[in-house]
Amino acid sequence: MRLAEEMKKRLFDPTRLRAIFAIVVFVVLWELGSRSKDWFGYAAPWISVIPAPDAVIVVWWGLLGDAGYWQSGYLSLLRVLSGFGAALLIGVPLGLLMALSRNFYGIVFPTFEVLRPIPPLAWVPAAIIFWPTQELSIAFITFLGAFYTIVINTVDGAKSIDPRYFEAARAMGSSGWDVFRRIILPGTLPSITLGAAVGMGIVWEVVVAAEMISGGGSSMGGAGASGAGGGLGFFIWNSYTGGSYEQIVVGMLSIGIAGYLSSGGLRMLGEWITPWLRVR
Amino acid sequence: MSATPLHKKVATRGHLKIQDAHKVYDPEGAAVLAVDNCSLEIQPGEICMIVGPSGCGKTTLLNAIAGFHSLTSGTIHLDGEMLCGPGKPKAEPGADRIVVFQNGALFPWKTNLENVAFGPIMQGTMSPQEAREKARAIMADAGLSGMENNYPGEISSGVRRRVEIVRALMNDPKVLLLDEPYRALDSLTKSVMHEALLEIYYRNQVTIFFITHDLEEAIFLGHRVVIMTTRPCKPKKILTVDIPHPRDYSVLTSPRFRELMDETMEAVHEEAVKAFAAGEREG
Amino acid sequence: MAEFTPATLKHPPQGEIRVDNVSHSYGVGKFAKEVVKDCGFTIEAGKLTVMIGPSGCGKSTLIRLIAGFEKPSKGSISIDGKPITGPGKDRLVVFQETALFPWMSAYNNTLYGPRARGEDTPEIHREAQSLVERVGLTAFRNKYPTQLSGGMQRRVELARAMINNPKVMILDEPFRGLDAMTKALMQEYYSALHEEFHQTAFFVTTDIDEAIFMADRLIIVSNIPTRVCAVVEVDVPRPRRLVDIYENDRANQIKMSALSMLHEEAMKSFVGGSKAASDFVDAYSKRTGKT
Amino acid sequence: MPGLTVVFTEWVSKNPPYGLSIYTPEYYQHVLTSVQRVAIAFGLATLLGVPFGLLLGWSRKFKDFVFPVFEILRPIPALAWVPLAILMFKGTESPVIFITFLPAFFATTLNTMLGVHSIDESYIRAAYCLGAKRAQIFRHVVLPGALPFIFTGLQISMGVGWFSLVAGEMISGEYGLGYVIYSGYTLVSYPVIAIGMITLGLVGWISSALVRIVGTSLMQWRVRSLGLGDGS
Repeated sequence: MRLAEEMKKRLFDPTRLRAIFAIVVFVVLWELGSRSKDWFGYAAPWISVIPAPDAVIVVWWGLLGDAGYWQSGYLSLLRVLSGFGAALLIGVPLGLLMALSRNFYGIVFPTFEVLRPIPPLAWVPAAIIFWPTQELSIAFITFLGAFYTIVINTVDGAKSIDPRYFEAARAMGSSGWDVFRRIILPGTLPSITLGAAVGMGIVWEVVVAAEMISGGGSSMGGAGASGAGGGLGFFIWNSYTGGSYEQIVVGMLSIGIAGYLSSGGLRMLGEWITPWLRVR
Repeated sequence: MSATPLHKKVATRGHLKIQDAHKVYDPEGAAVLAVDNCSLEIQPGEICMIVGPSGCGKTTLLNAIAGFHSLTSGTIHLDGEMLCGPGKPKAEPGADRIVVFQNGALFPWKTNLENVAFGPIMQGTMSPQEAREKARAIMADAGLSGMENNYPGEISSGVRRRVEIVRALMNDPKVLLLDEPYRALDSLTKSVMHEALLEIYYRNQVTIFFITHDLEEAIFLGHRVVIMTTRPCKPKKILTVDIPHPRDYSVLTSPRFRELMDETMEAVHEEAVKAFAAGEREG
Repeated sequence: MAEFTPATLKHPPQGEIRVDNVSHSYGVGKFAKEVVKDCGFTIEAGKLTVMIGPSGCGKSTLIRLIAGFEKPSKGSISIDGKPITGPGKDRLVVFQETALFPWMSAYNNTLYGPRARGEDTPEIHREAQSLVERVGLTAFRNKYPTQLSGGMQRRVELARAMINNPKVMILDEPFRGLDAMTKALMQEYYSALHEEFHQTAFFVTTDIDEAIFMADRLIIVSNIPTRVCAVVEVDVPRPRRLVDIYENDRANQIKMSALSMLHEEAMKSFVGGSKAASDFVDAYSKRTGKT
Repeated sequence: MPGLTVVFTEWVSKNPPYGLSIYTPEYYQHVLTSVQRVAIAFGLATLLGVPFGLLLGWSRKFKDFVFPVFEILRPIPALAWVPLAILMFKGTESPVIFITFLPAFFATTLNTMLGVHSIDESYIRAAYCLGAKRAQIFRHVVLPGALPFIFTGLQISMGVGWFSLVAGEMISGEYGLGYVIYSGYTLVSYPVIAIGMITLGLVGWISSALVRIVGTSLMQWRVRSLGLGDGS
C-alpha cells in the first residue's frame, strides 16, 4: 500500500510533470518551426531550415541498423577515451609533483601558464605537422583539451589540503610515502574527479571539432576520407556536404547523448572512489 | 553619552502571546512533531531566554513568529494583533519582528552603513538621505562610528553581531528575535558581547526573544528563562531570574546566580542527556 | 575483551614539559610581529594544566611550539629534560575543530598512528577496539567523520591520540564550536578520563568555567604578545562534577579573580584598535564603576 | 616546426618573408576581426545569459519549465552546431558568432543560476524581516549575492568563447586568428601558424584579465574582506 502511494507521489511529482511538459512543448515548437513554410506559408526565421523532429527520428531509425553510424560513434569514443586517459595519466602525477615540489612548480608553472590560454584547437595545424599520423595529432589535441583542467585541479586540490592533516600525520610518526598514500592522494581525489568531469566535457568538443576540421578541410584527407573512418564529427560534416540535413541533427544528438553518458559514468566513478563525500 | 536614564523607560509594546502552537514536519512521509502544545506569553520589554538542546525545535518556534514557516495549529498574537492562527497558518514577515541569525546575515556586499540604513529605505519610511543620517547617529550611539564605510567582512565577528543588532533596532521593532547569535564566538568575546547587548537593551527596552543553549548566557541576560523539552519542543520549566538589572559580569559569581544555575542545571542536563542519547546534532 | 591501559598507568607519570623564557615572532625585519614574549611555565607530569587567554592571542602558537611544528625564535622547550626538536608521538595534539581525516572511517582514523609505524598487528586491533568501546563509539566505528556529530568527532580524535600512548596530550580548544550542553558532557567525560589515567595534559581554552573545572593548574596569559599573567593552583578536590563546581567557594574565588584579569584582556583584544570601540568600552566602564 | 627565433624574427620583421608581422596591417585586421566576434558573442551571452540565469535561480516554476530543455541542449558540443549554423545564418559572420555565443551563453546562464542557489537563505529572510519586497530583494540581495558566481561564469564564458571561435574560424571564415593559423598550414608558412597561436594566447589572456578586473572592481567587498576578519 505504502509503496504504491510512494510510486504515485514520485510519478506525479510536479517537477517531473513540468519537465515532461516542457520537453513536449519544445518538440512541438520545433516541429511547427521546421514545417512553418509548408504548413503556414511563412518561413520562421532560423528554425525553418532545421529538419523537423519526426524526419530526424525516421532517419535515425534507419541509421540504427547502419554499421557506419556505429563505427563513427565507436571511433569518436575511442579518441575521447585515449586522449582523456592520457591526460589523466600524465596530468595527475604532474599536478601532484607541482603541488609538492616548490622548485618543480617554479620551473613548470610559468611555461604552463603561457601555453594555457592558447585554445587546444589552435594546435590543430601544428599538431598535424608535428605528429606523424593524423590519428596521433587528433589524440594530441584531445589530450590537450583535458590536460590543463586536470593539472590545475590537481595542483589546487593538493595545495588546499588542510595543513593540520600533515601535522597530525607527522606527529603520529607518519612520513614520506605513507603521507603521500594516505593523506595527499585521498585528499586530492575530490578535485581530481572534478577536474576530470570538466575535462570530459572539453574532450568531446575537441574531438568533434578535430574530426570536422580534419575531415571537412579538404587538405587533410588521409584516414578521414572515408565516411566511416572519421568519427561523429566527420559524420556531421559529411552529412552537411552531402546535403542530408536530418543526419546532421542525428549526429548532434548522438554526440550529446554520448557526452552525457560519459560524464554521467565519470561522475558515478568519482562518487565510487570518494565514498566519504557521499555520506552526510 | 548616557543622557537617557537607563532602565527607566517603561516598555509598552512588544507583547507576544503564543497559544497551543503545534508544528508537524513532513519530510518524505515521516511525520515529525517538532513543537507540541506550546504556550508562552512574553511581556512588553522582557528579555525571554529560550533554552534547550540543539535541534529541539526552538528555531521552529522562532520561524513561526518571524513568518518564515507556518504553524500546523495554534495562534500567535503580537500586541493583540494576530500574526498567525486559524485560517492564517503563516505569519507575514515584517519589520516589527526582526531576526538576528545564528551565523549573521549582514549583507556582505553592502557597507555597514548601507546595511543599517537598509530597512527604512526598503519600507519607504525614510529617504535614503535621512536613513543614512539616522544610521550614522545610531551607530555612533552603539560605539560603532568609524566603521560606517567598512564592509562586514572587514570587521571582527563580534562587531558584526553588534552591527546586526543595530540594523534591527534601526527599524524600531516590537520584538527582537535572536537565534543563538553568539554561538560561534569564543567565551570571552561572548561575555563582552552580552554586556554590549544589555547596554543597547537598557536604552531601547525592546522585547527580546533569545534562543540559546548556554545556561550561563540565559541566566545572565534574561528576565525569565524558559527551558524547553527536547523534540517535541514545549516549556518544561520556567524560571524567573530575580537578579536586578542593570547587570554586569560580576553577577556571574554572585551567590544568587549560582543558586539559579543549580536550580536549572538539573532540568537542562536531563534534556541534554536525552538529546545526546538520541544522537545530538549541530546546527 | 582486552582492557585498554595507557602506558602512563604502567609507569610513573611522564612528560614534564618545561617552557623556558620562550619568545616567538612571525615575519622578518620591519614586518616581524612578536606573538609570544618571554613565556615561562612548567606542565607537570600527570597533571592537567590549563592555559586560558583571550582569543587571537598566541595560545595556538605556543601549542605549535610545544608540539614541535615550529621552533621558538628565543628560549627553549624540553620534555623530561630532553629538548624538543620536532613533532613526535610523545606529544599529540587534539586540534581545534576536527582534524580527523575525512576519507577514513572512525576506526581507520584511530588506527592511523600504529599503521604509520607499521604496527598493524592483531594486538593493536584489539586495543583499538577496546579504545573505541571506551569512548562509546563501537556502533559508529565504520562511519566517516562527516556522519558523526561534533561530540562524537572529538571522542574519535581523543581515541586516535590515545592509542599512540603519548606522554602528553595537548588539547587546543578541543570543545570549541560544540553546543553548550554537549560541551558540558564532553568536559565531564574528559575530566573523568583524566581522573582515571592521570595522563599529562596541556589544555588550552577561552572558557573560564571549563578552565577551572578541568584544571589542576591554571595559567592565565595576556593579549598578544602572549605573556604569563598568573599561575593559579586549582586545589579543588577530584573527582569533580560540573554541578558541584558552581557551589564550590574555592572555585568561585578563583573564577572571580581570573575573570577580572581576563575581562581586561578581552576588552583590549575586542577594542582591537578601533577608536569607537574603545570609547564604548570607556563609557561602559564608567557606568559599571569599573576600570 | 619552426624554431622560436624564426618565428620571432618574422613577427617583428618590417618586411616579413611569410607576409605577417606586427608591421603588416593584415595582422591587426585579423586580430580585430577575432576580437570583434568574441566581443559580440560574449556581450550577447552576458546580456541574455545573466537575466536568464537569475530567473532560473529565482523562480522555481520557471526553472521547472525551462531547465529540462536547457539540459538537453547543453551536452551537444558547440562545434557540432557548425553545419546547422551555416544553414541557419546567411553569410560568414553570423555562423561564427553563433557558435562562439552558444557555449558562452550556457556557461554564463548555468553559473548565474548556481550563484542564485548559493545565496544563504538567511540573507533573503533578513531582507524580508527588514521590510523588503520581492522585487527589492531581487535587486539588493539576489543580484549582488550571485555576482561572484556570475563572474566565474563570465570568466569561463570568455575561455570557451575563444575556444569555439578558433574552430569556427578554421572551418569557415576569411579573417581572424583561427583563419590565420589554418591558412598558415595550407600555405605551408609555418611561422605564421606560430604567430597566430601566440597572438591568440596573448589576446585570450588579456580578455580574461579584463573580465577579472571588472569583476574585482564591482566586488570591492570581497577584495577588502580578504584583508581582515576572522572567518567566523
